[in-house]
Amino acid sequence: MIRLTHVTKTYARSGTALSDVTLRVGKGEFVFLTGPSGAGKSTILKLSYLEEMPTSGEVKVSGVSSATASRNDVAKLRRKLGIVFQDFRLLENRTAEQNVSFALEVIGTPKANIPNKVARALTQVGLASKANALPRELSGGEQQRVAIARALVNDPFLLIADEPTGNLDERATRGIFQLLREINAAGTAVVMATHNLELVRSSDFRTVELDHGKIVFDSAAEGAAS
Amino acid sequence: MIRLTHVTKTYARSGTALSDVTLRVGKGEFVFLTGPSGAGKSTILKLSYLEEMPTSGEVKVSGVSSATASRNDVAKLRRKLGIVFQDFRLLENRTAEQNVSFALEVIGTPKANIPNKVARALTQVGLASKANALPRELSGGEQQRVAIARALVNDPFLLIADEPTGNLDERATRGIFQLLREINAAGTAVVMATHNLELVRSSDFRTVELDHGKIVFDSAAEGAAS
Amino acid sequence: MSAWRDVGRDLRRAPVLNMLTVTTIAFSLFAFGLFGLVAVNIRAALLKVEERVEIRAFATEGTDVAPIAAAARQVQGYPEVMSATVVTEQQALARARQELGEFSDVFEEGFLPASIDVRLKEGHRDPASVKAVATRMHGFDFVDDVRFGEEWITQLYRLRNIAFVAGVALGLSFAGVAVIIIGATIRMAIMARAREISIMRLVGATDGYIKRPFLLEGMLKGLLGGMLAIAMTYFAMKSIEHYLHFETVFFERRFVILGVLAGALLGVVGSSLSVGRHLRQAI
Amino acid sequence: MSAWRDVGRDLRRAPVLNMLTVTTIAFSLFAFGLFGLVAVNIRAALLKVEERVEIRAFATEGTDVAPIAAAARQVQGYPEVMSATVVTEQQALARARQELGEFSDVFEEGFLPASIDVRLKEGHRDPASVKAVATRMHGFDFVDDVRFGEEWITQLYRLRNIAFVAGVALGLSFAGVAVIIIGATIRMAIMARAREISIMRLVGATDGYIKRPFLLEGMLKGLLGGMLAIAMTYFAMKSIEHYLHFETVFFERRFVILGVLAGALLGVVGSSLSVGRHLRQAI
Ligand SMILES: Nc1ncnc2c1ncn2[C@@H]1O[C@H](COP(=O)(O)OP(=O)(O)OP(=O)(O)O)[C@@H](O)[C@H]1O
Ligand SMILES: Nc1ncnc2c1ncn2[C@@H]1O[C@H](COP(=O)(O)OP(=O)(O)OP(=O)(O)O)[C@@H](O)[C@H]1O
Ligand SMILES: [Mg+2]
Ligand SMILES: [Mg+2]
Repeated sequence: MIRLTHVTKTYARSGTALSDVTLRVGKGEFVFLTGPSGAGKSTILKLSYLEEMPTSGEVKVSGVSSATASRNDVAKLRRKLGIVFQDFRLLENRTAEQNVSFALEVIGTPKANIPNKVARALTQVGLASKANALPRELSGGEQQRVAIARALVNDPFLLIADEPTGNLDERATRGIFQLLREINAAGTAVVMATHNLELVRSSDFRTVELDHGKIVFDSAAEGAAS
Repeated sequence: MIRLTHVTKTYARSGTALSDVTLRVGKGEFVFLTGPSGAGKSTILKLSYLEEMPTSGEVKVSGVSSATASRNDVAKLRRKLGIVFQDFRLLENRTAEQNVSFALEVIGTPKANIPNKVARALTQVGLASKANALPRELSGGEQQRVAIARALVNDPFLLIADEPTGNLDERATRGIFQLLREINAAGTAVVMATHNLELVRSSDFRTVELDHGKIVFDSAAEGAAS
Repeated sequence: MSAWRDVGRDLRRAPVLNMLTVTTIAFSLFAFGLFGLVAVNIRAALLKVEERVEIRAFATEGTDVAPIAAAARQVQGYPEVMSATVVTEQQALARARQELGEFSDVFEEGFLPASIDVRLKEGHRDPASVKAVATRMHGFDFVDDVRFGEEWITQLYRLRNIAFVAGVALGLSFAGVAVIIIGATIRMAIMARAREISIMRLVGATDGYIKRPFLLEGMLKGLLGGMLAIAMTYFAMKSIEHYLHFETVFFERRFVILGVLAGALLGVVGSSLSVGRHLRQAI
Repeated sequence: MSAWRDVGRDLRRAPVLNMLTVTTIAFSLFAFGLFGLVAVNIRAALLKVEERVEIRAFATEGTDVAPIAAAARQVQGYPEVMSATVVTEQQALARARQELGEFSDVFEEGFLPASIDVRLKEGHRDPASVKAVATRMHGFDFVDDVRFGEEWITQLYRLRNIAFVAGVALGLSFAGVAVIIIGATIRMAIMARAREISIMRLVGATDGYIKRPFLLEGMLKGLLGGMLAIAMTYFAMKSIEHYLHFETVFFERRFVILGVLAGALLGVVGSSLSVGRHLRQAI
């Protein structure tokens, strides 16, 4: 599904964000990415949906390789992904509903099916009542949930979520986590960067911990029982 | 310091965000604002720095009343406040350092004093090494800490922080909380909206809980021992 | 259609920018139109003048009318020739008297020669053809002299050629300027929507999908600008006619339509270039 | 200074938008400049023509020179009069002969009247003054007729008045258009920085602080546009001179400086209006 092979990512202005990271995420897996601020979690996720390209090494997602992908390959890959960005990235001039339906329009979903799917996704994140609000008319947590709904609506085979509960209270966090588990149970692989260690501890999903651009712990690795 | 008197805030498009809230925050107090997503925490904070005006009732901050304040009064008030926005609101085209020093330039701090103060604030939030990075070159948590540094740098007499640790890991969160405590101990009043109940429980500061635009719990109120 | 909705939203959002775009397109095409109008009118004037291109072969004094008439019939058979008329000595005198009015007494003696007056068909009035016909007519025995104002015809054609070349050159440079201006204004619209475009890319939109509303927008503005330009050109012509008492010709209907379509094309090309450049830069 | 740094950043960030602004300012002022140039040249031409305004009082045939000379001295004393010259019958004849050249035989008999030729001082060549002087000269006994081309002077002054009024009207409307265009482009720059402005407000910046870089920017662009306009006007004049063999006058130095300053002023006013409007809308 996702395969990072000896990936190093260096930014011209701030040095190395990831150094020699090798990571493999299998089909249908649920993986937590943890680690302190600036460890490289978002960088791994950005590489996975090819927003960033590795400085060296190779990233391969669902058969699309960072070494050979064309602009069109990347667009096609992203249509099959669901992405929750750390900074939401909602379209400012569209309502919650339009932000979600937009993701379906882009991938050419038949017009007739869109309203139902959108309504379902908004209900799943508990935002049915805010369908017609613009992002600036939503609270921080509400915006975050619109971002989650948009990532889920196209039934992705891989969900990439960067800190999807940072602005949510405990109950909403549990609700969203429950939702992600259900989606995962239905076959979607989930990679989720989070600071919420309680969440990580409350389940026994695979956990990958980063620090200073290196993997310092992987619960799936041999001898990780300690 | 802050006095909300029978404040109701109604948004044309989404109804009532706050209804008949009366709240008083004293000099040098430390107050947690909690409550579920959409409860009205950010709305109370926006009213406190007069980004929003109450639909009815009065907001009075440091002698500036929502009923009579001119544009200039508002500008002058804000110079004495420190504000951490839930969505950071950093200037995209300025480095971390410039974003912080900018807050000092605006209030007319003598040029010679600015670099020192900026360096100190960035060090306090653990970002001295990222001084020259633009916001888009920073991780989510790093951006959040720049926002905190900007709020602290002008030695405000009131610090308003909206979910200032949402993107921070546990250690960084504790560090920032420690910093806020020190600042509070030095005399600055702090009002902080947060979802991190652990943080709230770990201290015995006053806690105000909101739900559906109403104050449902205030640890400083009589009979709140339960 | 989502693309149309986007266009509507965008047009409403930045009315000033959009007015500026339409106006610049209109002015570019207006400049183009004004030049075209000058060209069209020069052409019309040339056509009128050309009609008067005439070759006169004068007969030696005293030649009989019969051979002249025979020669005229022969000349009439030349492919370039529209008409070949015989003017006898008497007719030449009468014509001169009429043209000169009160001074007619001078011609009492009748010493004007007979001539064959030849008019050429359209498309054969260029200096080369005229000269060729004149040379052939020199071949008749009785012909004393052939006159056709060589200098004058050459000048006329040089003017026409200059007008043509200047027209193409100016037209192309104006079109270039228009594309650049359109590109610049669309670029501003794109910069204002840069964040939106990058989000679209991130949820999987192809370049084509992203481009579509911008192209539509460019086309709409181009159409509007083109129509405005036509209107402005028309009123400019009317006021020239009115104030300078100068009779003018306007474009034919199909050229008007072509002008508006040219506006649309400019809009699409300008948009396409600047969206393309933006997309190649990002991600 | 932070305001200057902001301006630098802004100018580098949107080169297209900025070029467009400078160009529109330049073109507005160029149009203004061209019109001004026409006005200046009409004025120069008028001055030359005016110098020729002349009143001629013709004496009855056979009048002695003595009273005519006395009258001329008296006329010379009028405040409006620059010079009053006596032209005797002989001189009139000689002048006519010289002017008419070969046809001079016709005047053999010498029947031209003597006259007093009067030129007026600058500032007294308007129809009213000319008429007043002419009327007074009619008062002399020996004066048979006074000629001064009333029609012609009136026409000249009407032309001058029209030129003046048209100049002011067109000048003001061009300035208005320039302010609007500058305002529009600055508004775009503001929209592109709307987020930045709102953040500035939130950390306590006053309106003045926020406005400063925009005003500076407007001023800079206006200065640049003004200089460009001057250059364009100068070259336009030079090429008119070259191609139309038409002698022209350029603006005096102080008007050139005034033009550039006017550009700066337009820039500042345009910016100020649109920033002000934006600030009043927000928060
Ligand atoms: N575009 C960029 N240019 C330069 N440096 C960057 C860029 N993006 C990230 N970095 C740097 O790379 C490092 C890793 O960033 P990343 O966003 O992956 O951290 P993270 O683990 O997601 O942190 P957080 O928990 O705070 O979101 C950081 O030090 C950051 O400053
Ligand atoms: N500008 C606005 N226009 C319309 N409705 C708004 C606006 N801002 C906030 N609201 C609504 O007001 C309610 C309270 O919002 P507020 O931002 O105060 O919530 P919050 O307690 O800060 O939530 P969170 O924890 O998610 O940040 C929400 O339902 C929100 O949708
Ligand atoms: Mg991150
Ligand atoms: Mg909030």
